[in-house]
Amino acid sequence: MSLDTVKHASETPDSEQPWKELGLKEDEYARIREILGRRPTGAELAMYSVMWSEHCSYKSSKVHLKQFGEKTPENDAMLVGIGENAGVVDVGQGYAVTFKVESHNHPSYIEPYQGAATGVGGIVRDILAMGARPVAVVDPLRFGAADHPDTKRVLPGVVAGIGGYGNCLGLPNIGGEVVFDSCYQGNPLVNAGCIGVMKHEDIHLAKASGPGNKVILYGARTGGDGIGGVSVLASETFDDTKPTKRPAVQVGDPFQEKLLIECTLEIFQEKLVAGIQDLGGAGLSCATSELASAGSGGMRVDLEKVHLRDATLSPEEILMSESQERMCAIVEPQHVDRFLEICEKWDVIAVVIGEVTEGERLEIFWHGEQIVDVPPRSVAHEGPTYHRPFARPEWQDALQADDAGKLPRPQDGAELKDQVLKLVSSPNQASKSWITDQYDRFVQGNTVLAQPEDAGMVRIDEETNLGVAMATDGNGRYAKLDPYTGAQLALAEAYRNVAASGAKPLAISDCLNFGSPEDPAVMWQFAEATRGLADGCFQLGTPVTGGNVSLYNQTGEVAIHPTPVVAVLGVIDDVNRRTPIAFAEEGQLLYLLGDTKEEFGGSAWSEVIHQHLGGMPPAVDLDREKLLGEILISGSRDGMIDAAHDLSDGGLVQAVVESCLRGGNGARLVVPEGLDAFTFLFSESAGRAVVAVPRSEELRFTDMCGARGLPATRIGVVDGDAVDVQGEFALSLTELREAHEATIPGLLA
Amino acid sequence: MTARIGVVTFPGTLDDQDALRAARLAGAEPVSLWHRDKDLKQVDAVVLAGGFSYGDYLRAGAISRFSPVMETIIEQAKAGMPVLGICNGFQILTEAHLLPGAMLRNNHLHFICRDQKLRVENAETAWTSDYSAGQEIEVPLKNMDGRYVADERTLDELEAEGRVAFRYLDVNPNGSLRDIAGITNAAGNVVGLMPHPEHAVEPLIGTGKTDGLGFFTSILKKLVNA
Amino acid sequence: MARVVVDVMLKPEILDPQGQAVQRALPRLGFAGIADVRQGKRFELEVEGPVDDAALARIHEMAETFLANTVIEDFVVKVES
Amino acid sequence: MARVVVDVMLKPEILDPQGQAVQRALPRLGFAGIADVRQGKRFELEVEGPVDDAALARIHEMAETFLANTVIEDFVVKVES
Ligand SMILES: Nc1ncnc2c1ncn2[C@@H]1O[C@H](COP(=O)(O)OP(=O)(O)O)[C@@H](O)[C@H]1O
Ligand SMILES: [Mg+2]
Repeated sequence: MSLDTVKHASETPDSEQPWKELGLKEDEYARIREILGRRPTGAELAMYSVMWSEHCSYKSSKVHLKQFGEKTPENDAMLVGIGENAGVVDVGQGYAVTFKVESHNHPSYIEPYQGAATGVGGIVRDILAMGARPVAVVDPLRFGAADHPDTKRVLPGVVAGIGGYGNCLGLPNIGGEVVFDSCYQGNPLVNAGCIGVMKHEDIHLAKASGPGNKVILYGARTGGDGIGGVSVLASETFDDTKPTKRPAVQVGDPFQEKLLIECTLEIFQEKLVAGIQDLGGAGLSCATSELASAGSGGMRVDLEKVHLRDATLSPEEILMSESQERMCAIVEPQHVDRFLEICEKWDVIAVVIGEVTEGERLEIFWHGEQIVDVPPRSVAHEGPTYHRPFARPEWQDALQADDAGKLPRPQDGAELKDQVLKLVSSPNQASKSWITDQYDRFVQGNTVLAQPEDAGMVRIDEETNLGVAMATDGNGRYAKLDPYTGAQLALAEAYRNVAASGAKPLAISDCLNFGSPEDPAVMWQFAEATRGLADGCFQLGTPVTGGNVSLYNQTGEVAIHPTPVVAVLGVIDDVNRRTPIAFAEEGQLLYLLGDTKEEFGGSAWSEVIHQHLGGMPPAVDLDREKLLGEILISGSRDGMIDAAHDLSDGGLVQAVVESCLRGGNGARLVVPEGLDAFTFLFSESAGRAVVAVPRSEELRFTDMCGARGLPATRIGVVDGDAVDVQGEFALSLTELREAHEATIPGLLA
Repeated sequence: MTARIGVVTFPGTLDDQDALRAARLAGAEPVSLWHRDKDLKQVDAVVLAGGFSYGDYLRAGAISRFSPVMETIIEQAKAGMPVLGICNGFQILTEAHLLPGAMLRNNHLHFICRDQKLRVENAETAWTSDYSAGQEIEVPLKNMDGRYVADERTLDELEAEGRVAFRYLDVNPNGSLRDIAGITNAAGNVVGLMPHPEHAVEPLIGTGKTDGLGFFTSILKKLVNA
Repeated sequence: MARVVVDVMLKPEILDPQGQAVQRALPRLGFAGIADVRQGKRFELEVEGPVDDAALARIHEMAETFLANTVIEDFVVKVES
Repeated sequence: MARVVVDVMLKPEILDPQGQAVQRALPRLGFAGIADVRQGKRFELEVEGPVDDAALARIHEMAETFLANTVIEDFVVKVES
């Protein structure tokens, strides 16, 4: 077999290379030749092609993502911003929290179990690489129509994969979403988020500095996972006798990852690393070039030292392999022995594969022969940037003009009742416990709130009861009607959910799921959504700490709804003050906070009753959201509210039903003056929540709302065993519970 | 003087910190034990905590059972040392033949996590004396391989000798024969169950109930009074 | 190197929900005529050195004490040619 | 009734953490000389009617579409005598 060395490449400038098969554009290949002053070797070509891919280089999205940095609000909490593996925020008492959401959409459609499992594995390693102990995971999910046969293949596999991996790592699952819409039929969205906790001084960054420091690869052996594309290099260009088919699917081993976590945390504790990076997409290519690029010097790697699972792998394939459960650390020479000892203790394979050098090049050798000699920045950070054309689609006006307010409304109590039952039993509004019961929410013994609460919450300090909360939200229907507003609504909802749990929202991460950036309409949606999100974060004072972009979620010409998913992280000084959603005691007074308007565009009601999507989404008022958040947080801190539930899709009636079922108590509701029963129950106006106030606190609470200028309307009382909308209809909890809980098992079990 | 309660960490153990916390909250001195060490550090009792030791590969508990620490534990348990196996710990105890029967994949084939009602059937074991016989408690349950099986003769024997220590109430979450959630050996020092009492020891956390604390106070009283 | 296979199946009297789930799904997928399905495990061992009686005896012991849990499972050891 | 066995194994290039865990445990249990272990699934199907070519073709299709996940697994269909 002929090795394509740097020397050989210099001597054979005209040798044909499969740059096209590797997804590079002609001008990109030309640029690589220009950077190197010669043709790239096969290994170099492999590295550039994967690092300059959309997935790794964000070439279509980065001109838009820039806004998150430019519009960053003043926020003292921010410790590490965009650009690292994950952002870090200060949560007080010397603690820092890192969190991030990522997508694993495409792999999960091909192989739902492994795709979702390795999605969890990847995000957990990102968090670990920041120096943090992972403490919880969340999983915002979107599938095709609930009754489509393929959903029965994809959903159970995805859920089992997330559970199978996350449960095995000992990470409580504290939240997420499950949404069904036929637009996701061929493109399910599997987003996964993780939260990690550390002390300020333990923050680690992915950079390689200090010439002479060793590069250690540790974790699983390297196999042929996820290198389907690059095998063209190995097979067609260099050696035709090789197997041409390498698996494009990565298989995860959560047990190995659990060992990797414990081992890495012990290594952190002894302060043995100078820099660290997880191996995710693009494997070693990414880890070595990013570490070297962020550091001060160069790096030399001897690739044959890598422990292999498959001895036939070529050096190009080793560089590209996406085998899971691996990390790369930069370690000062005097710490290497201890580092390897800790790995041995945890049965983790570790090997020194190279060192940081004085130079400025990333140099990779294969049995002594040089196969890579590149400026690392050119691989990792100086990939192409596209200014893709974007244009408001011509159908947008017609869509927005198709006002949901014109849809026929229920005429009497009986019809209202019927529609409420249809709503709470519809797949999107039904209980998701068949899914969430497959996730361990108790492990680690710090879970304060988990599903079906508004936000997940974990205690991070047993002595002081400091805690953090997280909620994730996104509504593709709203974003389709208006991507700018839709993105802000996702932000507002997650913000509101965190505040409703009693925690103060601090910062956000996002996962932007869109169709093909080559379609100007999709690119417009993307541009609008990022602009909306950046403006919204600026106004709310919650910086974007990091996130992920997933493009090409598209079947043929048809893209998914634009689906920006937002995760908001909050902090609570004392988890004892957390607010649950349950209406737990008869006699509690129910107050509706905020203004209710006739807003039905993109609503759950319009979907469930009329299969309609049109009009404008609910209006956003972020100052109002902020005020509502302050009231919810003060109310929880000062013991003025016993329960709170944010109002979002499904409107007031959905929230009341959930809180009643959770608490095992009914509610008597009175339609407030100035509203009709239908709007009262089904409107999806933003900036609202329903709270249960103990009688003894009523005056104090309403005074507070009055003084701060937040509309608070008494709408009823917790009472009986039915949801009773006076003068309209009553539905017993038994009937509601049956309707709410039977749907998902009926479709999937 | 308080008692020392050891909690073993195998590779893949997940609930060791929780079990240590529960022992501490009950007033005992928690001691971490490591799977590669035969030395039990003079503990008075051992908890085998939940998790996926060795990834639950092959069968849950099958690989851990052969670890060095288990050699000592098996020997000492036979000599009367109290041992509590929770979830994966229970699976290890059956694989090690310290308790009869075996654990299989849940009958519905899914991982299940829920607040589970139990009845304490035997309040005379080393780990249950702070409960009363027939008492109903609620603790979290979370597992993939929680279906208890044994042959009819063994089941009859367990029933006859009062060695069914806990039974599922309301819902049998995994198809366990005769609703068995946990059992004890004849001497009452070795107890195993699938649900997780260590997750129900603080009012705010998990289920919000403290029904599981009794396991740890029971053993503490027994050891301190001994 | 020689390959020895150990097949491990649940004892007939033990409920096998995995096998049942498969069997129940078959008619829905259009496969009729399968009266029963049992699902078990197959281990493929690559054995160094000769697979003689002594080696087979050791593999038998390994299956009995480790690969199978004989409380619930039966096993068969086979040499693959 | 005739028995048809479908053996499903992970493709050789796919990571098999189960098999690896078993293999790593063997030396500790005193079993040397096993170079590799792969763990797969064995399905025993009880087939009604004759196991002729048509029946086998159907079982093959069943294995391909349902019993095995051909993205990551290979399978073999065998008639047991
Ligand atoms: N895939 C999932 N994983 C974990 N929790 C989930 C998942 N889907 C939904 N949940 C939880 O179920 C509850 C209800 O979800 P949802 O109706 O989407 O909440 P909201 O409308 O308040 O955002 C929340 O607690 C949410 O975190
Ligand atoms: Mg909510």
